[in-house]
Amino acid sequence: MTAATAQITPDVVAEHGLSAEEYERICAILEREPNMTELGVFSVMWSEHCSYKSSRVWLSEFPTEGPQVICGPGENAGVVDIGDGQAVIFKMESHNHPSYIEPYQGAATGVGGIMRDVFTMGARPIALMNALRFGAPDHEKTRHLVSGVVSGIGGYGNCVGVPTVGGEVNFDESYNGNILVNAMCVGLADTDRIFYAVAERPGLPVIYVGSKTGRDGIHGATMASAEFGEGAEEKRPTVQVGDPFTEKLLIEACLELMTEDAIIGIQDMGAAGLTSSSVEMAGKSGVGIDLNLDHVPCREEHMSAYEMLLSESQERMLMVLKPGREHVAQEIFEKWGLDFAVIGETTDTGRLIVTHNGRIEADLPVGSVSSEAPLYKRPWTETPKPEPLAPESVPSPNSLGDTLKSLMGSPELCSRRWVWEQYDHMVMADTVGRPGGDAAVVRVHGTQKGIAVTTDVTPRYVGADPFEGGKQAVAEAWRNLTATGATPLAITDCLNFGNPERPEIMGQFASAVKGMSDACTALEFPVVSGNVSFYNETNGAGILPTPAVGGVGLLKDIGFRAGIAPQPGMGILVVFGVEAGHLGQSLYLREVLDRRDGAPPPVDLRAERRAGEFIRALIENGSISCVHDCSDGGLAVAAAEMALAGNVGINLRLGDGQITPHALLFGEDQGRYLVACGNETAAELVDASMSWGVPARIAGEIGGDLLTIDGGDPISLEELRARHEEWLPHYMNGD
Amino acid sequence: MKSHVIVFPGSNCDRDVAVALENAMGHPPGMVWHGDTEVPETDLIVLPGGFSYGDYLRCGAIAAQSPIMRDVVKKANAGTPVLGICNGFQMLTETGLLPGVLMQNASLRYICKDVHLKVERTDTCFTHKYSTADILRIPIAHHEGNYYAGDDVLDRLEGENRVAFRYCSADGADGKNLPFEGANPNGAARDIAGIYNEAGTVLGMMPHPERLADPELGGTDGTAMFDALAEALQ
Amino acid sequence: MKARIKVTLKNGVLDPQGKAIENALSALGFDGVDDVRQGKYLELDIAETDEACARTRVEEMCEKLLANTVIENYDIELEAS
Amino acid sequence: MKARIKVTLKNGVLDPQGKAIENALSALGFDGVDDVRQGKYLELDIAETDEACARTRVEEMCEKLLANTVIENYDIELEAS
Ligand SMILES: Nc1ncnc2c1ncn2[C@@H]1O[C@H](COP(=O)(O)OP(=O)(O)O)[C@@H](O)[C@H]1O
Ligand SMILES: [Mg+2]
Repeated sequence: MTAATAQITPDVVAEHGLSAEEYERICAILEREPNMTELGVFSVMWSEHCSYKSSRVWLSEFPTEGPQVICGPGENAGVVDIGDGQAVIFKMESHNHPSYIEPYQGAATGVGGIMRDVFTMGARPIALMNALRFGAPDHEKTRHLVSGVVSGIGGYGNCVGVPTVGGEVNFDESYNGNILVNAMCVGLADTDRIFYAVAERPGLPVIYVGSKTGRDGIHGATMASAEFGEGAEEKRPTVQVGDPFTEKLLIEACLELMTEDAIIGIQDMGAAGLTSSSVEMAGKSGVGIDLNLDHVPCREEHMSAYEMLLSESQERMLMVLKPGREHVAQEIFEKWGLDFAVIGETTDTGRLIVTHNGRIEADLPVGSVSSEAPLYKRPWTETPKPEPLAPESVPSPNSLGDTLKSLMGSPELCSRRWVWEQYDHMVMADTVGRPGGDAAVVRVHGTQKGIAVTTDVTPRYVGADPFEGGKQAVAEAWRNLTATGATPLAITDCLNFGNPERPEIMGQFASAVKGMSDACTALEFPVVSGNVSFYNETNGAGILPTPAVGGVGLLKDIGFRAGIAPQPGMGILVVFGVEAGHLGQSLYLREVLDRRDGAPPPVDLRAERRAGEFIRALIENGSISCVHDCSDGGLAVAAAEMALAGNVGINLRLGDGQITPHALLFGEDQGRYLVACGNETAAELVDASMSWGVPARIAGEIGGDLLTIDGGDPISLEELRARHEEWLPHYMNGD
Repeated sequence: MKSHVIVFPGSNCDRDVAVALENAMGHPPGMVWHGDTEVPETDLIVLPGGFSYGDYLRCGAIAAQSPIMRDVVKKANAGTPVLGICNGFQMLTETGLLPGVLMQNASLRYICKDVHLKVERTDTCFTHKYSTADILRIPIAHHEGNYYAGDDVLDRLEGENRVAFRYCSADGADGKNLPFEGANPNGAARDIAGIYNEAGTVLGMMPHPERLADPELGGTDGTAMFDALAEALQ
Repeated sequence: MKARIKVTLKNGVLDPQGKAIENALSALGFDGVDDVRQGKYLELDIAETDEACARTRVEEMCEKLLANTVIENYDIELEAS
Repeated sequence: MKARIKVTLKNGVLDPQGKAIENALSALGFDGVDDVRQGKYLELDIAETDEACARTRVEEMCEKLLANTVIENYDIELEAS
């Protein structure tokens, strides 16, 4: 029995992740039952992952346009103008489930996949980021997962030679059974040489390049291959293994070919490999496509059409070439030692026709497969709004200094050095802002321009209030870029949520998207690409809603930028922005009092924008060069991070007593920046801030080698550094 | 001065070192593809960092067998200066131009960070612009940088003054027994970060001088090496 | 006892290392070489003297640490030392 | 023929990986484990049918590429396939 003739029972349909109604719809479209191969094609194309069937109605709310946007969502990655005929191309994507199953390879192939999305559009990757969420530190699997994921990300990115310049790491028990591994890639291209996933017109050759196809990652389909495969082969593992060396060659070969006049359209083979790449390219251009699987380079014997179409083998691309230019491409790919094969042709039939061993294995209408997936407006219920916490109602600690030390040494706030030192963050010799600051900065090679990159979201805020949390994620990304002096350009996102068939989860999703959209609109910070990952839940317990935001900004001149380390001569610390002592959902509450209540800090988008534009103007005109935003842990943690970065003491002032000290120090009010500067500058800045409508206060003095809080509670920098640096390495060593 | 950088599939610091060379020499080096059989006439050959052939099997092992390396070995033995950085150092040991091997870091982790180095010798074309009192800050980025050789070999290297750089702490103290991570980042024998051949014309080193040879990148301690080469070899 | 453990990739799992070695061998002029697969080889001494007990222990070590059983198989040989 | 090659570190050569595995095993509660050494295991098919010829070929491969004979030993097993 072969895949094509196997009986399609309701069980088989369900195992392909399709509902009975969806199956009926397929039969209606085809006016017959599909064969097994065709069912496989529908199952992947109509999967949540490829079709966005539960999220699309909401995603359409995102603002996606702006004068800087060259190409918004819908292509492999978003494209944004950075002047001088150059563009940045970027995207973030999840690899959550594979990373839980096999952390090293799952994370590694996540990095590989996101890079392909970027270079397929003609960009050379110049920076990688990773946003990671793990379960509670004391959960039995956490350490192993952290270790595997971090070495997998490093193993891939380091080998390819693209610097991994930043990211995020959080620990929360809601991720115990569903870790999140979100990888982001930023690439650089010339605006006149950007490539899209189009097939254009009939009569063009369809080319396969890269690695050979194996039986990797044929998911729901393993059952099918076990039952219907040839002979008695052992059940295959479905884990995809990455080959970064081949990826490196693939990048060089693709970019080399892109300088020739040969490519009409190009698309990486990501999820659902050959199927989605061919169907999407043809679908976009309204053409048909004939594929002859006999020509597909295979790594294993006796692969069925089903397996070849659904394989997720890595490091492969599909291209549509100008007729007659095949030899140019072939020469380049052979020089780089990569497979090259003409596997088909675009047609005017509007159908995807797949032949294998002389038999037609699939004959499907491209348009229906690619764009007639069902669209669901799933029922949703709004998360009840939590009550704000009055600062006075929150107990104060015995010692402010000890509290600061313990926060700085907590899993959420301790140094991530153990992580980023495993990533080559300097290769390409353009990393001017290394990990450890607010946003990383990479120079645009050969110029004075810089690209700032950050990833942000505070899941505990989103969990408490998805709307405010969504806003906050975007605002924090905008703020982190601004703190380096960059002008925020646009974002990509990775929306990680639980099961969308549950109304509470759909409610979180809808509200978070709305909150993000509001912030994007107010900050003129559009969404140009992104990714949705649903079903991050185990036994009915979903993760904290985690809409990760990847922000990208532009520095016109890296000579005018800010870092977080105070330099000699900077004696004063000034805080800009509104101080209210908001402790709801703060880390003070969670780490010190073991409470998770209250409303998250609200984001006043107008105030946010005013403060940010003020700070940016000061960096751009050279008035200031040391800035750190206040986020997790509040003012005191931000100041402590600056003290450690500059290896210099700080005395923090408690202000006029309007706000109780622990709320002032650890409250997580949004829209604030700490600036270190000289005495005279400080006075000028405080004056200037009034006319901008940005509150300012002298927050402390810089000098010596102690961190003190209003003269009391001295903490030696050495002790603070030890607390801050030790937790993660000790935890990972099992100490 | 003419210099050439050999590019292997998987090299990824070839551009970085070419930029540093160009800044020092005023003109770019030639780039030579691994499949070629001859390096054009040259005053300096650079084997760049990266993951040649994916670093599969052993770092640098497959590159060491590539056609171009036969000519590199020939020219090196005839006195042409060769600089191998990181993966390039690994290739130099694999070809036998330098003794010993680079094993996995003692932590078994990849490490990318700035380290401090003592300059052991300043009479070579690579280091004549440094002083032995200098403590350099230069980044490393490797998984296999743990220099190993038998005691006899190590004794000979030291006896012949062939250690080029040693890991040390910021104040110059030796690499062992420091609190926190220690200044020796990878477990290298006798804190060795780089070594010469007998003639002092072939240098292999794990740290990347090309990565801190530009004030915008946060340091310039690597610049003097490229300036030294430009001056010595013109 | 002495334990000798071979850890190999499961069938069908991509082996980039093996592929690279195969290419390198052929570039060196070794023809007719095929299907190169790279794995790990481990040797260790274990205090156990009973073979059955030793095997159980070593299997446990493989499951827990030495092999990544999602993608790798292992094979144990024991020898009294 | 099928060749199975074990590449092991020579006696006396430092083995950071073996050491780390030993520590990890003891951290996992496996006592009495000693002298852990990690090497490589390679399998390949070779077109040769004569065993002696095949051995010579594979030895040559080991000398040239598969092992770093400064620090490694190799051991070859052949089997008709
Ligand atoms: N997974 C990671 N990979 C690389 N760098 C990381 C990672 N996680 C955190 N970092 C870096 O650590 C620093 C602190 O992170 P975080 O506290 O999340 O910054 P912020 O609060 O400014 O967003 C940043 O420079 C960030 O890029
Ligand atoms: Mg920040």
